[in-house]
Amino acid sequence: MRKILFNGISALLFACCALPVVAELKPEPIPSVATLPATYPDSWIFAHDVNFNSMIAGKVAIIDVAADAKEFKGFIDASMMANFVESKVKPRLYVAESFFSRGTTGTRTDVISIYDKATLKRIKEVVLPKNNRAQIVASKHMLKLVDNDKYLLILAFTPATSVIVMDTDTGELLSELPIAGCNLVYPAGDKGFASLCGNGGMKAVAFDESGQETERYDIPPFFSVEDDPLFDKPAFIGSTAYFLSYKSQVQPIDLATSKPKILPTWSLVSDEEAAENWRPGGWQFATSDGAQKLYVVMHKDGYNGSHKFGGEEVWVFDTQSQQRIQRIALKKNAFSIEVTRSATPLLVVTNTEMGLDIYTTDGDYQRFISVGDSTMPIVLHRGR
Amino acid sequence: MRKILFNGISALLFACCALPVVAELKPEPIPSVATLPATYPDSWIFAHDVNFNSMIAGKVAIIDVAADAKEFKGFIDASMMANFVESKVKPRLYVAESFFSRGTTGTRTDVISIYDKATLKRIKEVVLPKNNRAQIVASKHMLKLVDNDKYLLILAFTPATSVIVMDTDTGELLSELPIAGCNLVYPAGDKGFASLCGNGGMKAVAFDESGQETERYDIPPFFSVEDDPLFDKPAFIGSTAYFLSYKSQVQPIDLATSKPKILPTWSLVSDEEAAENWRPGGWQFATSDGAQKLYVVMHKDGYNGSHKFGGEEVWVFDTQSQQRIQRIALKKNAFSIEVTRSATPLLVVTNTEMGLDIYTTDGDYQRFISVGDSTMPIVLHRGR
Amino acid sequence: MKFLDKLMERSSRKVAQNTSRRHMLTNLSKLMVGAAAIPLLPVARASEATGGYPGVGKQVSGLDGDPGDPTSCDYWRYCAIDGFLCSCCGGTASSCPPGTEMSPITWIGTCRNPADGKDYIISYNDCCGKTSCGRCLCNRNENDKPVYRPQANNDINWCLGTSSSVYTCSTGVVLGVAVDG
Amino acid sequence: MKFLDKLMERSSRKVAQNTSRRHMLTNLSKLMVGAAAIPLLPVARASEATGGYPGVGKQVSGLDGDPGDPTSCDYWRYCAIDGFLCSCCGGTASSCPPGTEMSPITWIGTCRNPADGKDYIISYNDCCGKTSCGRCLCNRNENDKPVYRPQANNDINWCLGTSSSVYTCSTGVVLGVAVDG
Repeated sequence: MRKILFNGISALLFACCALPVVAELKPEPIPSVATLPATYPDSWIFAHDVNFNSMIAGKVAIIDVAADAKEFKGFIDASMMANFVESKVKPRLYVAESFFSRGTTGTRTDVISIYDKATLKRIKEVVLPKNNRAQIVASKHMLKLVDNDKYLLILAFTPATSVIVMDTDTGELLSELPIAGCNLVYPAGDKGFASLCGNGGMKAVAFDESGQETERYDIPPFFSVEDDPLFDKPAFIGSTAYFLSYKSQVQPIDLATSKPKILPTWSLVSDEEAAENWRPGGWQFATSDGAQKLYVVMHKDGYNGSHKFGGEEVWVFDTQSQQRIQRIALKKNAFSIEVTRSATPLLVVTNTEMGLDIYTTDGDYQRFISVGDSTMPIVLHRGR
Repeated sequence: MRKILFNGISALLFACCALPVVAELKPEPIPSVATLPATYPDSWIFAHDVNFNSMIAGKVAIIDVAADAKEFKGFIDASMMANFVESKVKPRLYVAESFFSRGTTGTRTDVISIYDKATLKRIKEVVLPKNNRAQIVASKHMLKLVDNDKYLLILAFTPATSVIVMDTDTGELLSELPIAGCNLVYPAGDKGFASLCGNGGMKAVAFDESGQETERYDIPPFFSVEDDPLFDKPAFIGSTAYFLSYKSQVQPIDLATSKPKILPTWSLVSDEEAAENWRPGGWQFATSDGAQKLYVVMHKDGYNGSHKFGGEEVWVFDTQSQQRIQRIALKKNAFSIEVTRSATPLLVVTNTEMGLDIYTTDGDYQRFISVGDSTMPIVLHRGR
Repeated sequence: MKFLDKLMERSSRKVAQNTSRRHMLTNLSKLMVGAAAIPLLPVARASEATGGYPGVGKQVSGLDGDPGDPTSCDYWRYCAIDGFLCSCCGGTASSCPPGTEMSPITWIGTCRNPADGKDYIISYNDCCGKTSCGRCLCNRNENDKPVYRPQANNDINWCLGTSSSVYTCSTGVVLGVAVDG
Repeated sequence: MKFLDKLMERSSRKVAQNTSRRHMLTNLSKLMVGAAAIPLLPVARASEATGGYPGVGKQVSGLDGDPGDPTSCDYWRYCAIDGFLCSCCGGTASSCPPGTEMSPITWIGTCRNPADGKDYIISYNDCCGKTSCGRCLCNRNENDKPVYRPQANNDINWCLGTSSSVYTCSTGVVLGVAVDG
């Protein structure tokens, strides 16, 4: 009845004036700039476009992977092999990046750029006077916040390696702690970090409130860099880092305290799977969820050199039982993955075409999200 | 006989050692950097990648469009809606560009960057202290060399318009000549230029050796900007600029002296073709060759707004007889075109997929050249 | 349509050639990082039945009498736009993404709203100060004039009078109904 | 091969949907400037029978005993390279493009030369000081180790000790025959 009446009115309107009567649009305010909440919903991720084709113009895009509309929330710049980390305590985002006074030449300036989460304005910068920040293809393990986000740890590489400690309250650079022979930053304890070393060992350094070194540990070699190296991109579950080897071994390391504890290894693959050369690989190819599950991008027929090409499946392991509990066949091969911290977690896949495929953690395909033309979002950060 | 002998030897070698005996490769010198001739062959062009996806990281690539190998000779940077011009007199390349101290933010610096042709090194820069260079999608008509390349003319737009005169011998900025109501730089006479104006007229300014204005002409309106505007990107044959209108009229203007002479118009299309709405369009959609021929990208079914989408054919006109003498059906639609000054000229087409298709001027397809992943080479400069 | 056919023919032929495992791996070596060059054919990108962009969620403006999808190049306000649509970038059809600055100086188009058949004055304010958004690149040129009529031209970087002139994306802001249709 | 099939299936379907003139024009509006996003499918880019890149002319090194095409990702020296091939950028397999600077600090791979079956030490010197070349992006990782073994890692920007650290492209310079095969 209501529907008929409505149709009748519509017909009448069209008959008389060809167009329905609608309110005239009002002038809209200028200028108008959108803002974001100071605390982001847990379905939002940060997709770091490393932009190999124009490395001085990378970006970190903020994306709601649960949304079917308005999924792209905004972005911040990230120049020349930048690194990114979100504060979970302060409404701040940090980018370690490098600029040149004439774009690609001239005077170099390394900085920590600090953004406000609500406005995405660059509210402060801290210059790194030695211009020695590591320029390595982005990962999560070169810029880290520790001790309730009080200290920002910045990897330096010249190729001598060290870790710069910045006080996030003051922006002061407190110290630079050498880690000769080792590389990368894996938080260990409240005020400390560990690094993997070229000899197959691990180094760990703890520091005090002034950034000065208080403890140092040299863990002797526990894996063979030549025969089966550990990837340098572990997945964290709590304070345990799950390092994976090229040939599918799992090496958990307990980093709850400043002195790393090397835990027993286990394997991702059965004997048959090992014979088929199922191996982990890709870029950010391993992550975890809130239920102590480990997600790993796997490829069949692995060989010397296949370890960065991604894979056709994601395998899910229960880290308690060390058993595989799920095997997700992907629509398109994965290069990097992340799992959101949402109540209903989502599996985000950067496919090898550099678009984002979103799945449930059961492997049900949800949606495709483009980060932008010609982007390379190979590092995905869930909300911390 | 020779062949049999060779095969016999090969078989022997494989039998004994599995691989033929070849000289061991010698260590190669480090460092090693290629150079170019100070004068470029006439089959080389400059392809300006405006890089919309990362505008602070554009480039100008130097490409031998006659080559089947080593066609990419090198490139120079071109930042933020840059413009480019080659000197034909000095071994120099000029880029008008803008930098920001923090990549996309901070202090702006507009400069003329000067490169040596043989080394492609950035040997000098001239800072434009008012930071007022025009940032408009690149064309050939915002940066021009005149008077045997003694003066560089730089378009400024704030949106007030003016032309900055630089002495290329000293790098000194001599003057800034206002062209209120008008825009772009079309060389006119030895020391002068013309600009098209918003009222459908033309302005022309001449200057002396110190860059000071000596003559100024205001040509009253001679076309309708509302009904059938002239495109702002003419093709030059000698000192005559062939301006084309949206609806296929040709407006030649003689710029041999400082006072422009508006020549009689003619049409690119027959009545039938006009009825089919064949129109010119694209970006750099018109050029010329050494034989006074005019090349124009044409599309059928033109309409209000179709004028920047390129076209499926290139029409070639004899500018003396004002007759079409050739019609080239393209493999892929053209967005921009250029014709080299070679003895055997080549037609270079930036297709709408942003790759370069090379044809003879008879329309025979020669080869495809990629300027690079994710590039937008929409302005093509032949050697001057 | 000819160029579409040719393009597909070529791609299909190439794929048919590419059957060996070795090639698959060779290809991957180029793909992994090379895919930067965006995997989507422009024909694929542009051929959505709705005129939208793949991987970009459809929107409505939410205003009565403002029909269409602000993330589509087809959207009525965009009749003379040239750039990345801010609607796809964290802004809307009339607001800039967070952290950018809206240009106070701009150029003007006139677009017909299909809801009321009226011509509206649209202000194409650029948003400035971050690198290109990179989503929903759209170029339409209804009544676009050459750069010697700047107030009616979309090739100019309108990031003028902003603290940075770096272009991020474009809006289409309703200023009012055009007096002279 | 599965992902290739799926990709082609999708592209073909999309093209089939796209038949009207109106769509053609709508598409063009997005294409003209949007084609920045590179028109070539990666499958097309990567599927040349020779392993080369479309739109890049094939080369030979010209050295006796140095087989293969230095513009192909398959070329023997590139067994652990990661980046744009300088051979495609105005340089060669062992020299930098004009105007760039070769990094004096570098990392080392070992690749087998099919001409003599010997393992050669290859120095992957980066060329520095201009923006990314953008041609022939190639990633191979034979014997590549993680970044805690920097001298055997290809993820590090080796533009160290150069006047600019901006990465342009990568070479593969022969240092000599490896003593320990």
